[in-house]
Amino acid sequence: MMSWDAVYSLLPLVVGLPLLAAIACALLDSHRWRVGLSILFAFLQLSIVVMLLLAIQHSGAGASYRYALGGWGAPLGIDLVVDGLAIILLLITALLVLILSIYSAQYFSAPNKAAGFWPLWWLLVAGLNAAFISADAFNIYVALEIIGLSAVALVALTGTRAALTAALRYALVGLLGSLCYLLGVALLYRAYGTLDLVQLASTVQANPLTWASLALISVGLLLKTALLPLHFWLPSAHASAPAPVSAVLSALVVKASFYLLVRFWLEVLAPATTEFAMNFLGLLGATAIVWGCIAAFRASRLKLLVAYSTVAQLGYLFLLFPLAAASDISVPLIDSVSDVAGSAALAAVIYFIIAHALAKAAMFLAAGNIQSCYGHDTIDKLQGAARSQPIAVFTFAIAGISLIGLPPSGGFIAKWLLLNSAIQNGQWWWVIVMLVGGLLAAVYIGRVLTIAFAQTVAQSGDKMSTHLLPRGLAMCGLVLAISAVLLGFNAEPVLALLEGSAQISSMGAGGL
Amino acid sequence: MSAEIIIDIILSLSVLLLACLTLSARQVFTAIVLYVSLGLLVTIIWVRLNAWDVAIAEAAIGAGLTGALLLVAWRRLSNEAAAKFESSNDVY
Amino acid sequence: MFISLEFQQQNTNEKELSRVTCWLLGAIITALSIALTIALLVTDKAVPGLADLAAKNLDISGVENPVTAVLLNFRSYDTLLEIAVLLIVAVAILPTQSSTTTQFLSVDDKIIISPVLVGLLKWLVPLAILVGGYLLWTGAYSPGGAFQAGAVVAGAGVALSLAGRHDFLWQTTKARVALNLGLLVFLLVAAANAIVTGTSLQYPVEHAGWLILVVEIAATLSIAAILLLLFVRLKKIAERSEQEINQ
Amino acid sequence: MTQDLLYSVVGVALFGIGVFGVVVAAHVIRKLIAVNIMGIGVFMVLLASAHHGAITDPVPHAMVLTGIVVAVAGTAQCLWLALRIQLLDENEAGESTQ
Repeated sequence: MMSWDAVYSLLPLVVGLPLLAAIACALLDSHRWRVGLSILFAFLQLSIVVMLLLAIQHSGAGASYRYALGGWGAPLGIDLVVDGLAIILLLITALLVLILSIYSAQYFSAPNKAAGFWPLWWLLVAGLNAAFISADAFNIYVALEIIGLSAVALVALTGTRAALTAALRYALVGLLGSLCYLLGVALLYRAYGTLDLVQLASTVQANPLTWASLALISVGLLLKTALLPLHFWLPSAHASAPAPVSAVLSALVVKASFYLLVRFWLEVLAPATTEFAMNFLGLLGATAIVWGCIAAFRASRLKLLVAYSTVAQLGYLFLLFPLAAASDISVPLIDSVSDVAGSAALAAVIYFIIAHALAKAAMFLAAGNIQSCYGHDTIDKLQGAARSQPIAVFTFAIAGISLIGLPPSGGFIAKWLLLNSAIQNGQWWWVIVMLVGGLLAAVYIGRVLTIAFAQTVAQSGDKMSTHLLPRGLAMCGLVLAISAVLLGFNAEPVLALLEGSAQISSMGAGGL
Repeated sequence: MSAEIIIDIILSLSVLLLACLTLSARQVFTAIVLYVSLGLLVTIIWVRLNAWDVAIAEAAIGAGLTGALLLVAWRRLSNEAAAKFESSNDVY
Repeated sequence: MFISLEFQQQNTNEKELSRVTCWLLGAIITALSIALTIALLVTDKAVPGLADLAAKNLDISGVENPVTAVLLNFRSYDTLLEIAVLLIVAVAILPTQSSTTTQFLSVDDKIIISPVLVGLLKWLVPLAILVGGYLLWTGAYSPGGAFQAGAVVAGAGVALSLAGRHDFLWQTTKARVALNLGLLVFLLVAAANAIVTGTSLQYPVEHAGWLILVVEIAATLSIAAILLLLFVRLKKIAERSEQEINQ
Repeated sequence: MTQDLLYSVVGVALFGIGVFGVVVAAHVIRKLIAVNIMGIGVFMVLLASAHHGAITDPVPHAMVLTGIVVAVAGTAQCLWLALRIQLLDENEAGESTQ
C-alpha cells in the first residue's frame, strides 16, 4: 500500500519548486533554457498538485493535512495546511501556470523582456501557492508581499507610461493594503498570543479588538481583491500589463486575497463576524456586478473592457458572504439543512472561481493576440477582426459564453449553483442582481462581437497591416476557453470533488 | 510615576510631533530629512522596548538606506509638479 | 477614507484635496484611531505571547540569540520568503542587457576624487565589512544577524558608489550569483533537512549551529548585494537617461 | 505595563497619521514617507506587545525585522517606477520642444 503521508511530505515543494525555478531563470542566460526549464517545472508542479489532490480525496471528505515546517509546530513554528479548498486553488493555479507558461514562451520572444519575465513569473507563482497553503497569519503577510511586488514588477514590464503609472498606483495600494493587514495581525497576536490560524479560530472572542483587527484585515484584503469602492487601481493595471500577466492577475492574483478573506471571515475570525457585515459585503458585491458591467460596456479598449468585467465578476464572489451568513456555514452542524445550503454557496463560489479563472485568462489571451496583431485594441476599430483573427475572436466568444453564464458552460453551472443557494436561503434579491449581471455581460460582450463580425469597409482591407502570430499563441487561449465550457459539461465530477472540499470548517478539525 | 515613564512620554510626544512635521513639511527635501530623524528617534524607542536587533536594523535600513534611496530619487523627482500622482488618461 | 483616495486619483488634474475634504478625512481617521485605541485599552493582552515557548526551545535551536533563533530556525520559512521578496525587487530593477565583462566592480581611475576621500574610503570600506562580519558572527549570541550585517556591508558599497569612482556591473555572472545565493542556499539547506530529518527546514539538533551559519552567510551576501543594487540602480536612473540604464 | 500601552497607542496614532498622509499627499516621495510612517506605527504596536517587563517575546521582533526589509523593498520599487515615469516624461517633453 502506498503511504499517503509520503505524498503529503511533498507539500513544501509547492512553494519550493517555483522558487527554484525563479532562481534558475535568473541565473541562466539562454532564452531556450529558461523556457524549457519553466515548462518542465510547470509540469512538475502540476503533477505534485495532482498527487496531493489524490491524497486528499483518498483521505475522504473534509480532510486536511498539516505540515509543521521545521518540526516545531504551531504556535512557535509555521504550519502549512492543505484542505479541499486549498487544493482546488492549487490545482487551478498549476493548470493555468502550465498553459500560460507555454503561451509566454512565445509571447516574450524578445530576450530583453523575457530575462525579466521568467524569474518574476515564478516568484509570483511561489507567492500564490504560499498564500494558499499557509496556516500562519504573519506568513500570509509575507506571501501577500511576494504576490504584490512581483505582480507590480510584471505589470511594469510593458514599459509604457500607462503601464508604469498603473504599476506605481498598484504598488502603493499594495503597500497600503499589506500594512492594514499587518496591523490587524499585530492586534490579533497581542490579544491571543498566536499567529496560527487554527489556534486563532479556536480562541478568538467577539470583542472590540477582534472587530478592529477583522476590519483592518478586511480592508487590507479588500484593497487587494478590488471590491467595488476599492477597485480603482485594477482596470488600468490589468489592462496595461502584458497579456499573460493580465491573465494571471485577473484569474489568480485577485482570487488569492479573496481566498484569504473567506478564510478569515468564515473560519478564523468567524466568532467576530456579524450578519450585518456579511450582508454589507454582499451589497458591495452586488453593486460591483452592476457597476463593473456598465463600465465594461463604456470601455473604449478591449483589454480595459475585460478588466472591468473582472471587477463585475469579482462581485459575484462576494455574494458568498450573505448566503453563508444566512446558513451559518461556520458552525459544523453536519445534519442541519442550513449547513448544506451554506456549503452549497461555498461550492458555487469555488466553481465560479474556476470557471472565471479559465474564461478570463482565455479572454485576456485573445485580447492580447488581437492587440499584438492590430497594434492597438480600440474596440471601435476592430471591424472585420472575425475574418482576420478568427481564432482569437472565437476564443473571445466562447469565453464570453461562460462569463455571461449561458449553458452549457462552466459559468452557467456556477451561476446556477449560486442562484439555487440564494433561493434556498430565501434571499431572492441576489437572484435579480445575478440575472441583471448576466444580461449586462451579454450586452458588453455582444458589442465587441458585433463589431468584430461587421463587414470590413472595402478600403480598409489593404490598409490593415496585421502581422501573423504564431499559431501556438492563439491555441493557448482557445484551449482555456474550451476548458471553461467543458467544465460545464463535466459538472458532475467537479462537483463531487467540491462536495468534500467545501466544508471549510474542516481545516481546524482535521488537523494533526 | 517614575523617571522612566516620563522619558517614554517625552519620546512618544516627540515622535508624534516629528511625524506630523514630516508630513506637513513644505519642501520634499525637508520631509526626507525629518523622516530620517524620525527613524533615528524611533530607534531609541526600540532600545527602550528592549528590541536591540530591531534598533540596529532600523538605524541601518529603516532610516539609513530608506533615507538614502529617497534622497537619491528626490534629485530627479524634486520637480513637484512633474512627480505628482496622475492617473493616465490613455486608459479611458 | 479610501473612497477619497479613489476620488483623488481619478481626478487627474486635482492637485490636492480640497480643504473641506482634508478636514473631513482627518476627522474620520482620528475617530477610527480613537476607536482602535479604546479597543486596545479595553482588551487584555496575551502574556507573555510566545516568549516562554521560544525560551524553552532555545537550547535546541543552535543559536543563543532568541531573535536569530526565531528568524532562522523556529520561523525560518518567513525569512526564506522574505529573501524572495528582496529578490523580486532586485530582478525588477536589474539591467536587462547581458554583458561581456566578468568583473563585478570596476574602477575608473580617470575620475579624480579628493585624496581625503580616497583615504577615507580605504578605511571605511574594510571597516564596514569587518563590522558586517562581526554582526553576522555575533548574531548567534547577541543582537545582530544577517539583515544588520547585510545592511552594513551594503553601506560600504553605497559609500564607494557615492565617491563616484567605482561602478558595479550587475549583469555579470558574479553579481547574479551573489543576488541569488541567499535564496538558493536556503532552499538547498531546506531540501537537505527534508532528506535527513524528514521535515523541511528542520535542522538536526547537533548540526543546527553551523547550518544556520551557512544560511546566514549566504543570506548576508545576497542581502548586501540586493540592498546595494537598489541604491546603485536608483542613483543611476536618477542621473542618467532611459537608454543608459539598461547597460 | 503602562509603557506597553503608551507605545501601542502611539503606534496606532502613527498609523493613522500615515494613512492621512498617504491619501492627502500628492508627491510620490511624500506618499512613500507616509507609508513608511504607517509601517513604523505597526512595528511599534508589535514591539510594544512583545514587551512584558523583564520578559521579551522574540517573535514580534523577528516579524518587525521582516517588515522593515519588506518596507525598504517596496519603497525602492515605487521610487524606481516613479523615476522611470519621470524619464519618459522628460524624454517626451524634450522631443516635443525640438
